[in-house]
Amino acid sequence: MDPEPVIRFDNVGMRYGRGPEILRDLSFDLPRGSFQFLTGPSGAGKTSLLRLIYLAAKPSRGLISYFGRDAATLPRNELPDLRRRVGVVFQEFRLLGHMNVFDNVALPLRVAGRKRADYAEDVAELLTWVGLGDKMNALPATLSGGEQQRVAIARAVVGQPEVLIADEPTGNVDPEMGMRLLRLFAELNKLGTTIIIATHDLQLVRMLDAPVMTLSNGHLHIRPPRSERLRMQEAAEAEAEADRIAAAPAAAAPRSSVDPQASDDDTDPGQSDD
Amino acid sequence: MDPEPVIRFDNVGMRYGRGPEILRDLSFDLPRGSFQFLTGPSGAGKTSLLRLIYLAAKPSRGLISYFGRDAATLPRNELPDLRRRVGVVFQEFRLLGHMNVFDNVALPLRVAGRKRADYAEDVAELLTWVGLGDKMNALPATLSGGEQQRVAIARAVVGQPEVLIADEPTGNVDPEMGMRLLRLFAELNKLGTTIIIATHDLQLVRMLDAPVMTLSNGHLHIRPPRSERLRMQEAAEAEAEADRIAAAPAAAAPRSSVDPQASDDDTDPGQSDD
Amino acid sequence: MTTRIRGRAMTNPIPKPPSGGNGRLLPPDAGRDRPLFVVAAILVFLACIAGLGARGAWLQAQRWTTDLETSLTIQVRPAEGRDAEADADRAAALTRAMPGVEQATSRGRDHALALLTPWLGEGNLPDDLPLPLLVDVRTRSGVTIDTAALQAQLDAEGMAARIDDHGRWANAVRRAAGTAQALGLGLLALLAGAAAAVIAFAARASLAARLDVIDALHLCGAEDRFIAGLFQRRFFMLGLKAGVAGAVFAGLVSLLVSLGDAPADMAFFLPQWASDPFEFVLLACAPVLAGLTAAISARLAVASDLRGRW
Amino acid sequence: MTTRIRGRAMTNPIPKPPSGGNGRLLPPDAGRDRPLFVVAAILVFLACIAGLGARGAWLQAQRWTTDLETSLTIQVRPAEGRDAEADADRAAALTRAMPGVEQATSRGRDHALALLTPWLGEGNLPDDLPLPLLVDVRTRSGVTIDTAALQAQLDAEGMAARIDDHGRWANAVRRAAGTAQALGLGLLALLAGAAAAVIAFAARASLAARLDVIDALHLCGAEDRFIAGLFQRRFFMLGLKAGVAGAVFAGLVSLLVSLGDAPADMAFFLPQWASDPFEFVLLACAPVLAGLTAAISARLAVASDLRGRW
Ligand SMILES: Nc1ncnc2c1ncn2[C@@H]1O[C@H](COP(=O)(O)OP(=O)(O)OP(=O)(O)O)[C@@H](O)[C@H]1O
Ligand SMILES: Nc1ncnc2c1ncn2[C@@H]1O[C@H](COP(=O)(O)OP(=O)(O)OP(=O)(O)O)[C@@H](O)[C@H]1O
Ligand SMILES: [Mg+2]
Ligand SMILES: [Mg+2]
Repeated sequence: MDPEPVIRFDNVGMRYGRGPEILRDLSFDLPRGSFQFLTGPSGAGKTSLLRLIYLAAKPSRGLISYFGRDAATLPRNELPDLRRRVGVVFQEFRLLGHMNVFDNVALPLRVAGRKRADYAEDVAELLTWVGLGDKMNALPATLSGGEQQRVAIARAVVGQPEVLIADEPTGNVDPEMGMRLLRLFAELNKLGTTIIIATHDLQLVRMLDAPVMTLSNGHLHIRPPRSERLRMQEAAEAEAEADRIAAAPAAAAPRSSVDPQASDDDTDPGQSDD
Repeated sequence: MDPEPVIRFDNVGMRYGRGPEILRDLSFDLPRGSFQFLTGPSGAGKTSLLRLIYLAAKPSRGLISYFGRDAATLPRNELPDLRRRVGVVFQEFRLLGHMNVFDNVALPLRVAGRKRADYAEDVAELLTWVGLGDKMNALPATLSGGEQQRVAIARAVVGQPEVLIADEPTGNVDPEMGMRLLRLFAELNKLGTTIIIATHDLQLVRMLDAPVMTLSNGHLHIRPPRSERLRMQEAAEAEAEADRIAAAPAAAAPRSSVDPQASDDDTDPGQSDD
Repeated sequence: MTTRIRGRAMTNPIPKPPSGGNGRLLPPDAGRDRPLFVVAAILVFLACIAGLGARGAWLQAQRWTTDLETSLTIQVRPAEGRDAEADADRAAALTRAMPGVEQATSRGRDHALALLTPWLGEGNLPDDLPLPLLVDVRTRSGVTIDTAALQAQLDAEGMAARIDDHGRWANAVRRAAGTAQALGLGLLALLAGAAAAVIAFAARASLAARLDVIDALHLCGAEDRFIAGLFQRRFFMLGLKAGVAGAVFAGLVSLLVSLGDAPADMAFFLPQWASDPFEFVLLACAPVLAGLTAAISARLAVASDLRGRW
Repeated sequence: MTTRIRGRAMTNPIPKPPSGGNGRLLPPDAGRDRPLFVVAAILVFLACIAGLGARGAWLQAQRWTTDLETSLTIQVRPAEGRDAEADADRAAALTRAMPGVEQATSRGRDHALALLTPWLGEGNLPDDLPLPLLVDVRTRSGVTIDTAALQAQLDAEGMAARIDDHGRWANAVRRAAGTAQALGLGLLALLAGAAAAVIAFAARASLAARLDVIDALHLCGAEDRFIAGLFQRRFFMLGLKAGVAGAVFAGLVSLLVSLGDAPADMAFFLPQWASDPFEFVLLACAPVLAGLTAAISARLAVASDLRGRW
């Protein structure tokens, strides 16, 4: 792994107020340029975990570091710069009702001080890509649910952020558009953006060969991408084969149908998805 | 079909303001006690169609009748009574932020003048059924997206309405919970509720043997349930067989892979889903 | 419906429903409405102060004109061969006999001299200067004395007496009093109007933040009357409470002002605590009016919103 | 990043981005802020009226005390074997020679008689009554006349003259004027304070409906200063505009009142249009103060909201 991950969680726990711990002992890295899915049943804490990542909530214990820096000791005035390097698609969109689609999407660029002449065409192109080329002047209230979701996605990716955090970004669009959006994320990832997508859509998860983080009962379980699992399985089989050859006659090693554990924590494996 | 459908659309068209017609020439019946899905790409007009059905928008032309009465000439003071016979799950939930989960769900019962002692246990039981038994005192703002969605569903079904209109009711929950909710709807349907569910989730659609209404380019295409299609297909085959036997030698009738048209309008068939 | 689902497989036991009464249909007024509350309270306070001030001005002006209208002066001029003091006493006696007269006092020469001193300097006047003597008459208020008859009586007695009903001042004082009263009422109207406008606008603004509640209730099948009634009650209570706060504060301030001793003439526009029922009526009405203003504007706003819905 | 996607299959042509300037970062103030605007305008109007009224009271009170302080009266008593009229003229001449005296007019016997008429009745006084004659003296304001020296001079001339500096009235008038001024200032402070409080609260309420904008900007990486600045500017302009509306209206009203002829004495607490720079300064400052109040309370509210976020 990269010596300096974009985000590192170290024994992080989180609770709301005096409630129970929603997240417990999370320890993981998001390596630079990586792509991962985050799944788990409704209410498992996916949004809460993402909120920790985009610094909208503070952990109740543990250490989160961001580009190698401890988030807890980050001075307030460095926050804006950091936020500009992160794009977020919120589960509930959070568009600004008084701005049209174009201005909503252009917002991060304006805040970053870019000139309209510079970005106007890029924004238009991006909106066309997500199928909203003819809705640039519409206000969010006049958009369908899926259209609003696509505006939220466009706003998150328009600045080509270093990290993209998307919470259920395809919950309101049809499967075809979902694939299209996933392609957009993949494209962005190829250009170097670290991506984490929380989703319930297993169809989507199966589309990409990416690691899947699964939350359940507050614990995180990370399943490596299929390719890696295959490689590991082959390695295990090869080893078993070698063992068998070396020490025959012995019981054949049973084929592991359990996911190899990539993280070193001892969480329960959560639900299996296929 | 039932002589008096719960809802009848007759050549209905709809536009927002001066915009283009979102819905064109819709003519269909929702028979009493029926169950149907409504699909179509994002922005096709599903929500708009449902808004017409639950009387939150007026058609720009055509006739909508409700329990056999013309909606356009419905006097204002009969509206509340009608609304109480309809439960709606909104795409964006529309929970009341100052009320806890229990009170949000109990709202339709209170508005209908029922006493708390009468319904408290039913509400608690329903909330338990949707997995929110331990969140009855929580405020909506402290719920996850999926939890909010389930509250919205519980609120819509708690009064056992005669018609249930659900807009993307499983967009924010995991597949397992989605199935559970679908079971809830099916149960309700068995008890006599007419149900229409707008969804992008084809997995869900495949679960039930129900007709699927598909919107695309403003037109509606209705595909009968699988059982009926099979029956029709068999009938067609039997007829073809009979024809073949009667008038051999002739070209074998090609097996129709196109869905038989249940509606009599000439819309394009939209995307096929399997 | 759930009762019929009950038979189905259900793993978890059903927790008890939350106890306690129904949650409020409207959000509690805690945070959001505090601005409206403060604004309304301030304006009710100002309106009450204006009302009490106007009352003070009114009373003072009333007092002036009453003073003027209930007092007469009879000048008894010394005449050759007559005892002026005796004439003055006689004039007083005659006047007292008139209907409507409460009091008539004959003033001696010393009184007349004292009046002149500021103008002539002390010890400047010869002792034998024939000074006119004065009789102060106080009549019952609301009664007009028949001055012509009195004059005739005095003339018949052979006195050189002249009745002065202060007509010379009356017009000026009456005009001044009228202006003061108009001014007080104008100020009151201005502030009461401002209070009403502000409360109405604030109620509307406060309502705009609650359209979601109207929406939810409407779609659940609540009747328009029911929804409007909810908001109306809420805003009435809010206006009432704010009004009480403002009125109580105004009462305290006016009490303080009355306790402190401002020079009587100038206390004129100060809120006065005359401790008569008027104060209580004013201070009691203000909150009710504030409540009604808030309630009515809320009701109108809700009604117009609802009419726009179907 | 989109430039690099451009190579990919894209079926539809890219439409032109909307022309025109950037959309506003804050919602336009059209509907939502109208209540704040109206409330602020009404209160600025009231505060301006109070300010002009206080100014009127102040000026009037000033005038009284100035009148009092810049006038003296010399009483020249008739003495055996002296010509009183000549004495009075001489006293006037002597007084005119004093430093700080602007004018000294000797009044004749007729004047003295006229003063007494109301008290004594006409034609009551013998023609040879030895009346004291008066000399009206008007001094330059701010200068104190050395009355002792003047008295000495008059005594040296052998006249029976007495200088009256109106000390007898001075205290009462000064107290009355002071009360009037305090009252005016108090009213002004009350209304200005109420205006500020109302504007601050209304700005806060108006802001509460916009937390989503703060949220979005904050999460997009906007600096706190930038966000606070946006709101501050917006609310400053809003307060300023409302203030201008209120002040202009107050100016018009006071002009109208000044044109109508209220009795001079009672015009006292009416807003006065003395057409001196003060009115303009007051009416110009009020909107600025309203704007600043709104801006500062908005800034504080935004800052406290932002501090609560990370
Ligand atoms: N502000 C809050 N205060 C208290 N509890 C909260 C708050 N936000 C979330 N929770 C609780 O934390 C738990 C996890 O919520 P979270 O939103 O992270 O779930 P999620 O995995 O995103 O679910 P979903 O898939 O339904 O969106 C839930 O039980 C929720 O009720
Ligand atoms: N209030 C409105 N004013 C103008 N246009 C609107 C309004 N509401 C929706 N539209 C437009 O009407 C079209 C259909 O919207 P609708 O919400 O019915 O779509 P939908 O099928 O529900 O889509 P989704 O699956 O994304 O929710 C969209 O193009 C949308 O932009
Ligand atoms: Mg979530
Ligand atoms: Mg929709």
